[in-house]
Parts: sequence; structure tokens; C-alpha cells
Amino acid sequence: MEMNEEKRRGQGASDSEVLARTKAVLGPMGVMIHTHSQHGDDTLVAHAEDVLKVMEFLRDDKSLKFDMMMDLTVVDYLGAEEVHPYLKPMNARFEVVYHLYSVEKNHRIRVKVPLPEDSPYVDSVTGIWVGADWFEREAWDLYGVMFRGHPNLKRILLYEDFVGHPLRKDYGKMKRQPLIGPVN
Amino acid sequence: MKEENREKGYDFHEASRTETMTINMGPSHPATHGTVKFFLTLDGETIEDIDVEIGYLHRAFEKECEAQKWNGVFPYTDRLDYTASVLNNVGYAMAAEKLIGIEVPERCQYLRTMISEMARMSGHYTNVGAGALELGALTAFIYFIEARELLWDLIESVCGARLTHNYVRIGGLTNDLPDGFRENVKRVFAKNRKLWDDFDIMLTKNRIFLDRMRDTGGISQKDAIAWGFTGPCLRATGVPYDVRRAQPYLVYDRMNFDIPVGTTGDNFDRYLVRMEEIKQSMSIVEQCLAQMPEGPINVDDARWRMPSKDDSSTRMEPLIFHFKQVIEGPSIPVGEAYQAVEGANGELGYYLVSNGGGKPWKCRVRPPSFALTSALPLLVKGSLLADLIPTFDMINLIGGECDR
Amino acid sequence: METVIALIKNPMVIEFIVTMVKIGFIFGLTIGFFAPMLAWVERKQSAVMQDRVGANRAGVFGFTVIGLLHSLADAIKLIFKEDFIPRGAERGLHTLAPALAVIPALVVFAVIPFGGQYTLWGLDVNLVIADLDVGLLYVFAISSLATYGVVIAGWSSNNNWSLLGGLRASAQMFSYEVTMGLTVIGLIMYYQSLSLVDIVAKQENFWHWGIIWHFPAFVLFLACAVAENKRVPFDAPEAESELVAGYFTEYSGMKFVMFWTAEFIEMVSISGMCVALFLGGHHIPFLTQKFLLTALGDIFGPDWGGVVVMLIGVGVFITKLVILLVLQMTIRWTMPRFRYDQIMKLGWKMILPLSLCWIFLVGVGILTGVMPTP
Amino acid sequence: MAINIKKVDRNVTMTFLERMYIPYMLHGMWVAVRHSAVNMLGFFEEILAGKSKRRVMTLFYPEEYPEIPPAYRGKPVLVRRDDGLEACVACGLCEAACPPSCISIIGGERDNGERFPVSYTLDGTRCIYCGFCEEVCPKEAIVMSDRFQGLCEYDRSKMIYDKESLLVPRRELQRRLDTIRNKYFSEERYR
Repeated sequence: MEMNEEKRRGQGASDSEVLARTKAVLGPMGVMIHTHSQHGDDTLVAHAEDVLKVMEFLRDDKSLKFDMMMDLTVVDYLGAEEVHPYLKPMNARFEVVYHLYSVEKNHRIRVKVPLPEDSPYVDSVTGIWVGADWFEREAWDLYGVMFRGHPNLKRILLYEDFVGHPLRKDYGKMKRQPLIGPVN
Repeated sequence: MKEENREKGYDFHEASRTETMTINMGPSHPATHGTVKFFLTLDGETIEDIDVEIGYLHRAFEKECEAQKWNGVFPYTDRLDYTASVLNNVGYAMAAEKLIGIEVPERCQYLRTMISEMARMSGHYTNVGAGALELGALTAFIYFIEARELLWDLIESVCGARLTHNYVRIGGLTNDLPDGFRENVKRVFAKNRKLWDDFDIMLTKNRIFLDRMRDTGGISQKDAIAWGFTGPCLRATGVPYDVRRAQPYLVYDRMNFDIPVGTTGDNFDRYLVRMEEIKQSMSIVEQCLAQMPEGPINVDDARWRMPSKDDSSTRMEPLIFHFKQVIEGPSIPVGEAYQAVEGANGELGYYLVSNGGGKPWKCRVRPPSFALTSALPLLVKGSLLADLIPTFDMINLIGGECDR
Repeated sequence: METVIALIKNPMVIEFIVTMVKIGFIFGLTIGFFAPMLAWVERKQSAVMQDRVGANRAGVFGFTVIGLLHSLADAIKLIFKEDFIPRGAERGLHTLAPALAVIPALVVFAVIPFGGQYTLWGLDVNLVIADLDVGLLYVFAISSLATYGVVIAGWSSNNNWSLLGGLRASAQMFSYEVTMGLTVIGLIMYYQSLSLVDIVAKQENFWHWGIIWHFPAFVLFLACAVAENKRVPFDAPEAESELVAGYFTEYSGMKFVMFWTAEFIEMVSISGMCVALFLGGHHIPFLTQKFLLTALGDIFGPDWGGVVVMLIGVGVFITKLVILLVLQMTIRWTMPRFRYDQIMKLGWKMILPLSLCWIFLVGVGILTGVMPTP
Repeated sequence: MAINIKKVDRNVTMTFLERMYIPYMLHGMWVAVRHSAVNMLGFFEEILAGKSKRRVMTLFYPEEYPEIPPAYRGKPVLVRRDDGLEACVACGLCEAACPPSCISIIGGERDNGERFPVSYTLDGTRCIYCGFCEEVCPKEAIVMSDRFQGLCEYDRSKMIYDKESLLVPRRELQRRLDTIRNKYFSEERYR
């Protein structure tokens, strides 16, 4: 059993090195709110305004080289703010979660950006990773998080005349949409 | 010459200007064997612009999971990549176990590895067979469908269903191997290897197939990484990234297999990589069967699994716990975890967030074909309409997985 | 009663009756026998090749006759299917197109000899409907008419996909007629005649069969013929994966059947041409007509002997036909499809130059006497 | 335990034979012809020596019945005990565990105090045959039989199964009950 324990801790390069590197550089810039390494996933929480700065650093830094954005999603913490300590003080409700991976260095990082309820805006990272285009459109479509600077931010999974953003916690599971007839 | 014409006011360019034709391809077009719609602007036969529209098979997977208990999510994960359902089950189960921090016993790890590789074979059979079908090689397609049928009968004898396997649970599996399974595997794999050779003879060296597949839908390594390519399409460009090798999980680090890697990243490389992976998966399944130890298939800790029927039908506490477990669902500790598994199309990631209740707070699937399809315009713009078909096949968009 | 007998004796009427019988035989052979049979062969052969059983359910009182009745069931079903003309389609042209596709395929048979010349009861019978001395030119002229049917079908169905299919089909058929013509010129120089009847007559000796000395031309001719008929691997016009079903997407019921039978009949006519040009028509490899007539003459008597030899000749012709059909069917099920521009490139840049070189070689061969002309 | 990388042969420079279409097309056609020859032989052998010799993999479905593995999850049915009553005690666990929630039970008590389901409806139109009901049932009362025929009807209301249409005597389900007992009960395997 213990061999697996160590294996899961040491996923890829020694992660403390990844977090240490990010803390060393980003710390003084006052960008980071919190970092943790739960279950072996290194996580970095950053302010919404500095997303582009953090992401460019993570991609261009020689020892990190996060050249692939694996996944981008949004978590709605309405009613579960106590899951993360830093959410309550910032009265943040949404949290945009980026999962990055470095093909060369074979290590991962999760960057989280808490967003308040009334102004869920964050800069789009399509400039850094082209693949983020559709992920951001899906985040807008299902959660209603706006990405400034996105080439064409429109719904991707749902039809254009869908009202509301279904994956928000206040969107009831049994909620019905108004029926839309054929256009012509 | 041009000046005189211009003085006379005659502009050849204007006279010979052709208009583009816009065509709707899909959502129920024979080539889009998932439900996806291409809005094509054609100049004659060359594709000037293509707008991919997905979402026709969106069944609100995440919203459904948030209303289900942790164990009730498994039938929904079956229906993501329905050509290789167990891979999704294994991915979700491992993400949940990572969130809890438990490790399943040895035999269960071997069983999960084996059934994942069988599901990967089924996924590749469907994809490569459909790729050959779209190019007209009907007999080759039927050979791979026959191989898949035999494989599905094997999976059915283990999981209980051919397509929606629903075989894995948090902390273990539903049942163990049926008896006579090893002989069946030997018989079926012998036949499948013969069918693999037939398919290979008919297509791999056939110049018509080569001309159609080669130098179409290519992508460079840099672009592939930028667009988030993973799986066979990324390995076709030469990047040897495979989650089983980069970050081994289950017992892949005890297996002895190769990762096929292409060179230029066009359709023919993707085809060859998938064909080679079928053979590698077969050898992994055989190695698993050989090294599989005896022992329990479920984790020993009673909190995370259904108590054994002996206890719950004889002693009081397990029965009460059984009722609590079924009605409220296992209460998984607060936290978040991301676990990546090598799916049939690429890295299949599960990001689970729990706030301590019996229901997942957030159950996000990282769909590999989502990123691949977003790059389709880059692969196809400027090429012929007929090249869109093999490119779209080799990207292997599975409607269920991409639209969730 | 006497006028009727007088009428029959009159040579014009006999000639008319004999031609009608021949036309009836050809019609019966192609539409009556081969079209349904080929539909059955396509199902059964593809099934057996793909480890399955194929058609075996349609049956009368439990007799399924290994699936033969499926073609009958198809015909009946398609007769009663709704004959749908899409909105905004050109009604007139939409119904005209299938006819334009079927007629050329049928009419090509007029020139193909399916047997030899025999004198039965003082009546000399020549088993070809029209013994034209420009047979080959007639064949190419007629087969180029089929292109009209396809283009009109594509354009008139008011559907983007069928328009694309129609354009592709016309370009392909047009360019492969040119190459088909060129591949056959070598034979014409070899047999010094355009009439198919003469060509077949000259192939009585096995060593003068077209395939012996003109094997490359045979292969090229077959490739062009398959392309002309838009069968796999040249079926870009009706590539179901790309263009839904090409030019006959909007056709249903009997009009669809006409396109379908046009394809089968064209397959049969191509094989008939191949047999006549390259495989020695009704001749059996090492048995000359004279030997057959004398041998069977004394068994059955001169006239009946002639009839038996005629039947054997027609039988041999049909077996060679079937062999070529099965070959085309096997190609149909094993080959992937060319891309449209590759078909064009193959036609113009590969088969055309090859056939030109072959013509040159045949010319050199005949002049230097290396190639013995019959 | 090496996981090494294997370069895939791209066959960039085609040999002359490959550049000429014909040779490898014939090789492909030979594969298809070989399959058809073997299958035709299989047909004749089948006439002579019976079904086992048939090479083709198709099963003549209505006439021949596919052999169903023990783990197969078919139509969920209620077990009728030997004394004619249903084994179910209306505890409602299957109702709670069913993902598409297609089971609805109204429980009641017999005069001898034994609980039983007054009405047990299973909505066949929503059931996804996932086998959760069988897994959670403490009394082995609901079981996934190996029936796969007659599951769909032309009229939805016929697919709402009530208690009577679900009950199946225990004898017919013995094979499945043994598999479950083997699956969940066996002490050493499950511990």
C-alpha cells in the first residue's frame, strides 16, 4: 500500500518545486491569495485582474513551461462558501479553474480565480493558449462568466435563445425554458 | 495588356469573380456519425470557411450529477464516450477515490486496467472502422465491427452489458471475472488478431487509402499543444504524451507496452497510431490476466462501499449503515481533486469538488474530443470538401463526450 | 390463313421477327435477368465476404430461395413507394433525367455480338442486333449520352449536394470517355476493323484474343469502364459519406430504380464490351466454330447441331460476362474511394499517357511484325 | 517494466509496387475472396455437419437463441417466493437508489405483521438497466433477469409494469440468484 501513497504524492516532478518557484516569483507581486497542494494537486489562487500576468509567467518561465491548457471550468460556490477559506472575505461566488500541464516537464498546476457574483468578469486567455476558445465559450454558456477579449463569446452547447445559465446553483434542476418555434 | 483593358473599363477579375456556396453539413449527415453541424462556405470544392456547431447531444451531465448521489453518477459516465464506457467509469471512480484518499486492492487495480484496455480497443475499433467506412472500404469496416462484436461479448460476460457497462464503483467493482473468462479471451483475441491483419492488408498499403489519408488534416506539434490536443491525435504529431506513461496510475507501471508515435500529425499517422494501440491494448490485457493476484475486489474500509450482503442481512449495524449509505450516499470529505485517465481519444480528466454531503458539488469532465474538434477549422480550411471526411473521422468526435 | 403464311414467308417479315426475338432476348437478359440477379449478387457476395449471411428472409410460404426473392420484394416495394419531387425542383427535367440515364446503357447492347453467325433451316442468323461496321464508334457515341441524364438529375433536384454530385459525375464521365476511347485504338489497329462482329470473328483462334497481346490495354479499359460507370473506387459523385447520395439524393420509387438499374445495366454492357473486345466473344479457347459445327452436326443433324452450337456460344458469352461482373463486384466491396481530384489526375495524367504509349507500342509491334495480326 | 516509445512506420517513400495501384489492390481483394471462400465452405459443412461448423458469425435470431452470460442485466423482475408471495418487504431502498427514479412502492403490512408492497410500479420507459436496484436490495427481492425480449411496446402506458407483471417464480431466476450470492455474499472474495 505505501508504494502507491508515495507514487500519488510524487506525481511528476517534485511538485513542491513547482509551487516554490511560483511563490518565489509571484509572491512579491502580491498576485497570489493562497496556494495548497491537496491530494497532490498543486493549486494557486490568483486575483481576477492579474490572470494574464500569472498565466504568461506560468507558460514562459523556463523551469515551469506550462504549454498546454488542459481544462477550464467554473465552480459556483453559492451556499458552500466554507469549502475554501478565502472565498468568504472576498464575497466571491464563482471560481474559474484552469488546469495546466507541461508536456516537457510533465507536471500539472491548477490556477483558481475567485469572482464576485455581481461582476463575473475575467480576461480571456485565448491569447496565451489558442485552445481555450471553446472552453471559455462553454464557461460563458453554462455559468455566465464573461471573458474580456474573447474572439466570439457566444453559446456553444445550448441554442442561442436559451435564457439563463443552467449550471448555476440557483438555476433549478426542473426549470423549464420557454418554447421557441421554428424561425422562418 | 492590363492597362488597356482597364482604360476600356473591362476588369477581368470582376468578370471572372465566382461566388462561394454555403452548405449546411449535418447535424444528421451520413459523414457526421456524431450529431455535429458544419456550416461550410465552399469555393467550388475547396473549403473556404467552416464553422463547427456542437451541442446537439448536450444532456446536462453536470447538472444531473449534482442531483445524484456519488455512486448514482456511474450510469451517467457510461454515456459520455459510449464507445468505451468503462474508461469513464474508471476515471470518475479514481477521481473520487483520490478525493477520499483511499487505494483499491491489487486485484481490483488489475481488473480495472484490463477492462479499461478492452474498452480502449472497442473505442479504437469503432473509430478506425468508421474511418474506413467513410472512405468507402465497407468490407474492412465490417471486419472491425465483427472484432468489436466478439470483444463486446467478452465485456458483456464481465460487466453485464455490451455498451453501458456500469462496472466500477467507488472503492471497487460490482463483480469479479466470470469463470471460463481466460479461455474466451484467448479465443477472441486470436480471432481479433487475424481480423486486424486482414484490415491491415486491405488498407495500410493500399495506395487509394494512402492518397486519401496522407497529408490531409495535418497539424504541427506546436499548434497541437496550443490547441490542447491529447491522445492519439497528439501522439501522431510526435509528442509522446500518454497519461499511462507520463503519470502512471493503476498498474500501468507494471505493464510492458509501447506508445506508438507518429511523425507529421496528419490523418495517416493518427490511423497508424490507433491501429498500433489496438495491438498494444491486447498485449496489456493478456499481461494483466497473467499477473492478476487473487483477493478481494473491494476496499476494506466500510465507509466507502456497500457492506457485503452477508453482514447486512445478518447483523443490525451493517444493515442500518447499508440503508444510510444507499439513501444519503457516501459522505465524501470536503475538498477538490483532479484525476486524469488516458481515455480512447485523449486525456479524460475528472475534477470533483465535494462540500462534505452525499452529493457531488461539482463533477467536471475534461472531454478530449472537445479540444480536438475546436481545432477542426485549422485542420481543414483550404483543403477539399472530401478531405473533411477523413479528418473529421480521425479526430473521432464522440457526441456524448464532447457535448456532455 | 394463306395471307398469314404468305406474310411469314416474306423475307422482310422474317427479318423483323428475328430482330424482335434478339431484342427480346437482350432485354430479357439485361433488365429481366441481370438487373435483379446483380442486386442479389451484390447483397450475397458482400455478405459472404464480410462473414455474414446476407439476404435470406424474403420468402413465399417459407421458401426463401437463398435470398433471390429479395430482388422481387425490392421491385414491388419500389413500385409502390411515393414518387417524391422536392419543392422548387424542375418537375419536367426531374422526371426526364432517369430515362436519359437508362436508355444509353440499354441501347449500347445493339452492337455487342453475343453469338456467332449460323445458317439454320436456310435462314442465316447473326447473333447481333445491328451489325454496324462502325460498332465501336457507335458505342462511345451512345455512352456519352448518359452524362446528360446525370447532370440534369443533379441540377434539377434543387439540392446543393446533388448539384455537386452532378458536376462531379459529368466531369468524371466526360474525361474517362476520352481515355476509354484511346485505350481501344490499339485493338482497332490490331484487328483493322471497327465492327465488333469482325473483331469477334477474328478472335476465333485463342492466340488472337485481345487479352493475350493487349493485356495492359485490357486493364486500362476496365479501369476507365469502372470509372465511366461511377462504381467504387471511382464513385465520388455518389459518395454517400460526402455528398449524401450524389445526384440521386432526391429520387425515390421507380425513378430511383431506374438509376439503380442503369448502373447495373451499364456494368453488364461494359462487361459485354470487354468480352467482345478482349475475351473472344462466344469463342471457346481452342475449339473453332467449324470443328464444333461438324462435330455436333452429325450428332444432332445439321440444323439442330447449329442450334446447339449457338446455345453453347451464348452460354460461353454469358459465363465470361458473369466472371467480369463478379470481378467488378469484388472491386466494389474492397476498395476505398478516390478523392475527386485524384480521379481526375489519375484519368488525365496517368491512364491517358499510358494508353498513348500503348498505341505507339502496338503500332511499332505491327509494323515490325512482332505482333501477328489475325 | 518498460513503457517505451515506438515510432510508427509512415511508409513515406512508396515502393514502386505500391505506387502502382494494382498489386496491393489485388492483395486486398485476395483477403476478401479468402473470407468468402472460407464462409462458403462453412455453409456446405453446416448442411453436412450441423450448426457448429458454420464459419459466418451471424446468429439466425428468432430461430436460434443467443446464450446469455450469467452477469447479463436484462429486465428487472420481482422474485416470487415458493409460497406464492413476493419476497419484497417494501423497504424502498431500490426506489432511493434508482438513478432515473422509475420505481414507486406503497408498502403495507399483512395480518401476521409481515411487510409487503401493496403496489410496486416500475416505469419501463425510464429504466436504464443499470442494476442498482438489484445491488441495494437487502432481501434479494428484485433481480435483473436475462429477459431482453418484449421490453418495448407501441404504447407507453403498457410499459409501466405493475407488481403482477413483474413477479417471476424463484425457480426461473435461480441462475441469477446464484450469481448475486456469488457476487455479494461470498465472504472471502468480498471482504
